[in-house]
Amino acid sequence: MLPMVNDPGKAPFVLRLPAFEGPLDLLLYLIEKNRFTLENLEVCPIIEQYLRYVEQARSLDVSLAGEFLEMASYLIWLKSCLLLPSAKNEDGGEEINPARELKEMLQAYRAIRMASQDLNTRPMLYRDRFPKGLPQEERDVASLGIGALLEAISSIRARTRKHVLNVTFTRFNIALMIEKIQGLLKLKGRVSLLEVADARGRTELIGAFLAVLELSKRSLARIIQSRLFAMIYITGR
Amino acid sequence: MNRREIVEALIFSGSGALQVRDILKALPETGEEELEGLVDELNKLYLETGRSFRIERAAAGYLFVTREEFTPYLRALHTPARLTMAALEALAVIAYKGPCSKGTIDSIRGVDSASSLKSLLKHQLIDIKGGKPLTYYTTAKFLEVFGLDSLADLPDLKQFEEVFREESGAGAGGDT
Amino acid sequence: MNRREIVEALIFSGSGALQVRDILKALPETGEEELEGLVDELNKLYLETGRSFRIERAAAGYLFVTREEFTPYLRALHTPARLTMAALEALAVIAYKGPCSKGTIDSIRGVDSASSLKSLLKHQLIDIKGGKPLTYYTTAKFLEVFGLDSLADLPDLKQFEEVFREESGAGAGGDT
Repeated sequence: MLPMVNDPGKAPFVLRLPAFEGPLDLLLYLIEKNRFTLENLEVCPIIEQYLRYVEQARSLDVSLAGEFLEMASYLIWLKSCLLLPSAKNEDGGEEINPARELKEMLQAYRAIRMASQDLNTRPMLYRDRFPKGLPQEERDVASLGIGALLEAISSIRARTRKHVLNVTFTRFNIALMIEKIQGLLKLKGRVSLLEVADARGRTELIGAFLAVLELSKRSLARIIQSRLFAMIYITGR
Repeated sequence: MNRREIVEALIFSGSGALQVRDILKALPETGEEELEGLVDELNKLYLETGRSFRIERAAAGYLFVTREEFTPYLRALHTPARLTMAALEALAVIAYKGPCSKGTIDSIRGVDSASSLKSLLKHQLIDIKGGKPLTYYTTAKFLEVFGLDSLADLPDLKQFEEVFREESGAGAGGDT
Repeated sequence: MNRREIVEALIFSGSGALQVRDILKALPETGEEELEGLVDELNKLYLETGRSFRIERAAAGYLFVTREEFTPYLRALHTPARLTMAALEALAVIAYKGPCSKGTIDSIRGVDSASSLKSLLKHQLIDIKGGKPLTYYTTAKFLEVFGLDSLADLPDLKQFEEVFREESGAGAGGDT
């Protein structure tokens, strides 16, 4: 019943690649698989395996998020640092230590991942139990933040993407559509309804259809359809 | 588990009046009359145990209401102002566009905003400026509610693309 | 009228968790401890009479929720909230690191979090604070949904790091 649990189990890796939340998740998986811990981590074999997996995924045409590739180039850089003698500090000094940077990154991510798993195990409202229903689906003004405004804008955008076209083509701009059809007819003599609508979508198609009806009504064009559901063509008179 | 208590939980968690058919869908093998009987039983039980609420039948469904005797105490509780999503949309347009007419708001939203504007005025989140046409602008209370010092503190719409960008543009991220 | 039942009516009529201080304001001469006692009594009564709900403490207040046993029946009515593991990770970063930018969240998770943030905003678990860059913070609803009284109730993040170190210590011995 937990759709979000991601358990790196026994199935072959290639199939699971998309299941990794990101490169850090994959790295932790590899570290666990090699029975390393962050303390005794041997960076080189992990880098090797990471690069091999990314290569495999690409050769199998598994679509890979950019972050995996970014991490790959970081790891290649890291490896070169480790191989260069200058990067090693003889007396165990701690100035330049890219491997430690990676470890810290993994440690921070792993703590967050555990925290998110902890959240996931808590009884959640709307999943494990439900609050008392409200009389109406409305937002309490006191609970509003900027997020609500932005969401409102996003909802306007999502809705008007259709509505604006609807208004433009079916109500106000039939005249424009008529002009466009007349221009096309002058140019070609015969056009299909789909061409008129530029095959852009249903609303345009409806607009085009209404314009064609109007032209026909004014005896400015002829509508031809060979049989039911066949393509509609328009010719000049 | 008792069917009566399942009915209770269903009505309890529903928003608005829970339609009889929705209850029956969740509880197959129960008839409408039987449901009515179960609700009666629950109400009797609430009365006997001195509960402050009961189930009422309204609009082809059932909903919980508090008993009238408690209303004076509930008045002391400030009833929070509530906004519909439509009102929030109109508010967002006014906040971002600055003073604007109903015509502008309607054309941006693609629907009529009369009742939304009324509700926003009632909650004093916007006010009217005279002129032809009338224009609407956000009030000091709006800033207070949304925790803003001034309208300039609203994130600009480019910033907001970091989250609300069009779905088709979301290609790169591997995170759904 | 019994004070216990007034408390019940108050919490019952609240939307979301009703703040303790709002309850006390509506019921002068009642202390916080007394209130807690009354809520305990109510919950005991609900259990004894087989009610399908109980009162829970969260977000510095009280709210009514259904008992877990009824969830399977309620799922037919409500589409349950589904947060992906990615969204939960982003949520954990925001809850633990406090208000933070998308950049911070992305760099800790190592992936782009745009769609996670969008989904968390939609569920009203987080909200945005203006500024450059925008920052995200967890809402009171987040506390309600996860049954936390305040963010301080979250287990210490250090604790998770510690677990890791302990494991590391144990692992080191066996591996060399």
